[in-house]
Amino acid sequence: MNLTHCLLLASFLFCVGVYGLLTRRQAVAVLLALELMMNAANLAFVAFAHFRGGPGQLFVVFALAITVAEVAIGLALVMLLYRRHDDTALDRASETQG
Amino acid sequence: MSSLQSWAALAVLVPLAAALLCVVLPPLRRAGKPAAALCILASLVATAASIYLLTQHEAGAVTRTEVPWIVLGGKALASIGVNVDGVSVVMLLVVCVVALCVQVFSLAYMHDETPSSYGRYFTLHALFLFSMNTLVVAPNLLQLFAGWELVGLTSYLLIGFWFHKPSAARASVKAFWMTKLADMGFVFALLALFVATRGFDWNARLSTETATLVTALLFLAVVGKSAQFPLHVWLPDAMEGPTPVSALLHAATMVAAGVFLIVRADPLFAQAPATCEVMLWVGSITALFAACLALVQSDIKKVLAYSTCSQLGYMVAALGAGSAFAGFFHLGTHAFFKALLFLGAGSVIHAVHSNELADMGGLRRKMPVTTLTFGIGALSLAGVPGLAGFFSKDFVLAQLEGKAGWIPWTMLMATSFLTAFYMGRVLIKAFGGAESAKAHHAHESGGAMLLPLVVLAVPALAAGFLGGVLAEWSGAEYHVHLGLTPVVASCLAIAGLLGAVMVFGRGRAAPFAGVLESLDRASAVDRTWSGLYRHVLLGVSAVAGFVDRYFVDGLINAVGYTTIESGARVRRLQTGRIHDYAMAVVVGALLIALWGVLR
Amino acid sequence: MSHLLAWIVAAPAIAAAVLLVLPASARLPIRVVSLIGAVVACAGSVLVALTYDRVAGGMQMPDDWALVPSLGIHLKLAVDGWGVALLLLTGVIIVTGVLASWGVEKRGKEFFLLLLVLVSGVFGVFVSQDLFVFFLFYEIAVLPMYLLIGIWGASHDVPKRGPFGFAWKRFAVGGKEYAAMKLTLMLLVGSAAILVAMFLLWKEAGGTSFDLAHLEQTKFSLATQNWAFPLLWLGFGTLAGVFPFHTWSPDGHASAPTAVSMLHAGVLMKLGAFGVMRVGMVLCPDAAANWAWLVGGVAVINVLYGALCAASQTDLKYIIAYSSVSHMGIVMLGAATLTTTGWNGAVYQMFAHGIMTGLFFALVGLVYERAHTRAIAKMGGFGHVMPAVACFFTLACLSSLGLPGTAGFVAEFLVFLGAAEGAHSWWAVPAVIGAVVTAVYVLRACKTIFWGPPPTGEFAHLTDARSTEWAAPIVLGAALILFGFWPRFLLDFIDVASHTFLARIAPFS
Amino acid sequence: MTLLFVLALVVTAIAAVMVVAAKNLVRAVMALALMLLGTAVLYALLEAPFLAGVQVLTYVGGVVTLMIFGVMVTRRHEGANAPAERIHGFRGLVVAAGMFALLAWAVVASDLERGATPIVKPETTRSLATALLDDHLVAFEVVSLLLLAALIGAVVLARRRDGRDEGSAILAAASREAIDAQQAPAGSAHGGDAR
Repeated sequence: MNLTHCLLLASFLFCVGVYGLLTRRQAVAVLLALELMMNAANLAFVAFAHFRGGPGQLFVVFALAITVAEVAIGLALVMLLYRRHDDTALDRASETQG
Repeated sequence: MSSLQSWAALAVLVPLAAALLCVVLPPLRRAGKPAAALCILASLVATAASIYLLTQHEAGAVTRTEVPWIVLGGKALASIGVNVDGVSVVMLLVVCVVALCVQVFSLAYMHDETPSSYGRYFTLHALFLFSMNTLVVAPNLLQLFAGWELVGLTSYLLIGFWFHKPSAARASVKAFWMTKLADMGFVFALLALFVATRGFDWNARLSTETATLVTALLFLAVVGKSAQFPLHVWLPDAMEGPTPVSALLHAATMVAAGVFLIVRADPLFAQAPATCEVMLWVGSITALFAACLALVQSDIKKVLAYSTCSQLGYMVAALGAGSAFAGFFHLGTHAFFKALLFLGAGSVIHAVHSNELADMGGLRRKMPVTTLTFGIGALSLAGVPGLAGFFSKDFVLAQLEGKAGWIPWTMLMATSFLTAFYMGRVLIKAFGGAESAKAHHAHESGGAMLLPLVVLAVPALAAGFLGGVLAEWSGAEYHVHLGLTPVVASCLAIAGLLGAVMVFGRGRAAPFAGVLESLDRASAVDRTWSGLYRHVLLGVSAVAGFVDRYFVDGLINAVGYTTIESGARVRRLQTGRIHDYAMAVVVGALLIALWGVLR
Repeated sequence: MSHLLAWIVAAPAIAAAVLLVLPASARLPIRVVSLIGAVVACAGSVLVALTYDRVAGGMQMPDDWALVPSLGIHLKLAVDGWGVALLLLTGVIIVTGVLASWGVEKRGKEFFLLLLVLVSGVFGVFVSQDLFVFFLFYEIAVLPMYLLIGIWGASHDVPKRGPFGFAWKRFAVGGKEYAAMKLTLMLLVGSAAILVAMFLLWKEAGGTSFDLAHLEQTKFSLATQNWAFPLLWLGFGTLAGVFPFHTWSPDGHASAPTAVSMLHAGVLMKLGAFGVMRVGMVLCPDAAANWAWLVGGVAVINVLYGALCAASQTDLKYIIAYSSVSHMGIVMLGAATLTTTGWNGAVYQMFAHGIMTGLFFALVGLVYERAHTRAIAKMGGFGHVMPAVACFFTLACLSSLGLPGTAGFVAEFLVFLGAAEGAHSWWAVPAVIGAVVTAVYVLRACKTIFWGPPPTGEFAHLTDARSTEWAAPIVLGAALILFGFWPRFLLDFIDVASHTFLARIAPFS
Repeated sequence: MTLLFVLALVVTAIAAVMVVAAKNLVRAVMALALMLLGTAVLYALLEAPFLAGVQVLTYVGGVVTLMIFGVMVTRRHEGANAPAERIHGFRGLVVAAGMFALLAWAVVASDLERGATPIVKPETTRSLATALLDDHLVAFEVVSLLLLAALIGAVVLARRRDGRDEGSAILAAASREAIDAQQAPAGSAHGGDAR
């Protein structure tokens, strides 16, 4: 159990989140992927705090708050998306097409 | 400014005042007769001034006053003013007298015009007199050029006086363009003179090749204005204008401006023998060429037009031979009898209502005075001994005999024979022989038309004897001697006349008329000029127009088009779908990271 | 009278402000207010001409208001010899322009408003001595053109031909909107070049002040000058119709309404040439001397090429627009000779050509309003129905071909003399040939339109000029003759200024 | 100790993959919950007990339930399985793999273990609390403001203008669906809506 392992796990989680972000059609699935990425970041923070000291954990606290706020707003937008398109598929909402 | 200059200035400014008054007060011009009266009054004043100048002028005196016209950095770059010397005084008199006679003649000749165009006619005449006088009394070549162009303008306006006739419109524009093309030479001459001497004075001492350059360019302008060989095609077409205009401008004064320029700028021409040589040949060729063509013209005015061309060739040849006075003397006498001939022709045309010689015939019984005056003019032109033409033409030939080679001499001798021959033809066709239908009910013209004829007949008869006085004034030597040339010339003149009587008396055509007629109809020179204009100039301009509209402008449009088109394509990148944007963000981050790592 | 220059610049702007208040339906008050604005400005410029001390010369009647002291931008107004001549020109053209557009029906209020704003910009340029304010007024003068041509213009179709035909898909070439757009875009590209050069010079001069006098004192390094001068030449040159960038002018003038093309061809193109000489050549003397061969060479192309293009046009307004390009070439040629004669000729040609083109476009406007066509092939014999217009048109033709006795001759002859005595005296040859070609196309147009048998059919009842339409021909025609017979009225002003400016360049040329 | 660490690590990884790969949205959310629990265990192992607790409370408790609500409310008539299709599958994989390769290479190449001095004063909850409440009190208050703003924002965004509540929309959708079933019994209309 050392710093490298934790960081490897964090980057794995992050990349899985990126994969989810790029490939999922449903808005909620994308939010999940985002959640995943945020957690990866927090994990890295904690790992550094543990193995190298420093205020890592403090960051995580704030990060948590921000993530929660983001999810709340995200879901509100998903509700609007659903109400407008009767479906949460993201690629249907392309009104901003040039 | 001594009294002489003020009189000369008067002769220039009074016609200008009359013209400006008519322009500024349209009711005066539209009234017709009052405008005519004003202009004739102005001509009278000008003539009186010139006569007074003649009497006061003592030989050899040159008085010149100049007012700075353009001042740059304190120095007068160009100036205008008045220059009174032997040459300008005589020329002023000739111009004013002929102009006065023509204007009086026009009173009757143009009486069936509407009052407004009648007024316009006389306004233009006043403007012409002003321009010609400016040219005659010019103290430097720049003012002479200004007069030169203004005279070109009035010729353009007067040829196109009956502008409802498309042929008159074309003729006036053709005249202006050809003279403007030739005047390009005058401009270049002025530029060369200015670069060499920072001034426009004709007494400048120049190196021979600058002098040759300047004089050659000046001669180019003279070829245009005095209708010498290549550029003579506009003169016959200029006959579209009213006959008094042809008499004044295209016979006596305007076309003589070219010869006057050479006489005026004689100090320059003296320094350039090469140009004189060219002048000699061009003059002789024109004289002979024009005389041949005059022989076959059916329109009386065209005959006189070509005759003018031919006589101008005489004068240019005389100047080419180095004798300025010979050219000038012939210019003076020619102005009088050619104006007389044209006014005579005008009176005949007015009576017969047609220019064609075929419609005339046997007018001697119906129009005795016109016949007599026209006869005097014709004989004087032909060079019959005793008349003005004889003295001046033979003096030219005498000068030529000494200085130039024998070919120009023989050409001019042949021309004098041909001149007598075609004038004989005109006399017989118009006044001799049986009456044609139209000539039947012709009647003698009124007093107003006959008086000028008579007035002009006097100098046509007597001007020859004034040769001595004139020579003394302009400081040239002149003596009448009965050498070989005068005798041969007069015999040729008389032979020409008799030949005409024998040939045309019996109604037969001239021996080789057929060839000349086909030559005239072919009018190769005229066709080359119009070809040059239509195919070369308009062709090149059409190409330029196309290049500008579809290449240079096209390029700008293409730039505009590509901008809009590329904008449209880039716009398609914005798909509006979030995934594409997410992909762009991630890939971008990745690339930056890679760049950071690999750098 | 103090603040005279400020009054001249402000008068049209104030009139425009008053117009804002007036209701659109008040047809006559709108026109009267605009006329008052124009007349006040014109009277001011005449007063400037009278009170300007010719002997002293230099900058006179200074006014100075600090606008942005930190950057060194002052509204500094003063007039020199050139300014006097060009103020007079602008004053005359705006008064005759307003009178010529008395009959504008569509949205008269906005039309006069934009016209007055435009002309106050032009007045500003000729008197401002601060480079930044110079540029500000320059833009004010250029921008209203877009609306004036776009809304009140007249479009005509240009057949799709040539290798760049594909562009026709994207915009209707020849339409008034197209003309307005092209004109504005090309001039703005030019202004961009000017802006760059302006800041280049400002930076090199220590970045403390935009004052032209201050900029003149600083000795710019050759490198900066070799960058600034071409930019200034091409920037201002676009407005002056310099060869490759002149194509906006024919379309712009052909589509513009009468008064706008009078103002634009008559005055605005002089703005460009004035800019090149006053800012470009005076501030960068060495570069001006180095690049003189190029400026002159292009000017020669302008003269001959412009004349040839004009000779091939069938639309009357296009003929005159191309002739403006050709005559502006003569102005640039005079400037490129870097001799006092050449420079005086150039500025005098600005004045003479301004009057001449103003007269041309006023008359063309008259003919167009009556005959509703500009194709000269259809016209003929108009001299019978409108003799006065015919006379004035002939006078304008004669001045444009440089007949002695008209202002055109004095200007062109001075430029020819300048070219002949300058470094490249061969320039005079194509310039004079250009004048002859001008004689050809100008008189051909005159013959086709006014001469020939009386018109029948729709043109039979055409009428001559009426009430206010007499103003432009009479005033401009008289000016042409007056400044042709006695050029010293104007030339002494111009000469004083030319000497002071040229003294900076003389050692280099 | 390392055994627990490995176990937690594996569970978290697999759960993460499940979140992304699940066909059914609800299963994905459950996988997320599992992943969060795994992470909480890891926090505990890395002596961050407070965070582990907070993690469990906020995420597993709050966020996951919120997600479930999100999934349930925004489903028309797919029934329980709420399919989650995938698009650009291959491209996403390539980019993600590329990123993982880069990060992994960066972590391994920077050889963190060399010269790793053991930490002297372990981070305790007490020191975390003091840091939070006196050194960074301002930040703490700002975060609370942030949460309040998010709260109000979410409510305003999701408010229905037409007064009908969510439930009724679902009921209306369900009734419509029932009618469709009667009229077109053999209709294939399953899962994918007619695009």
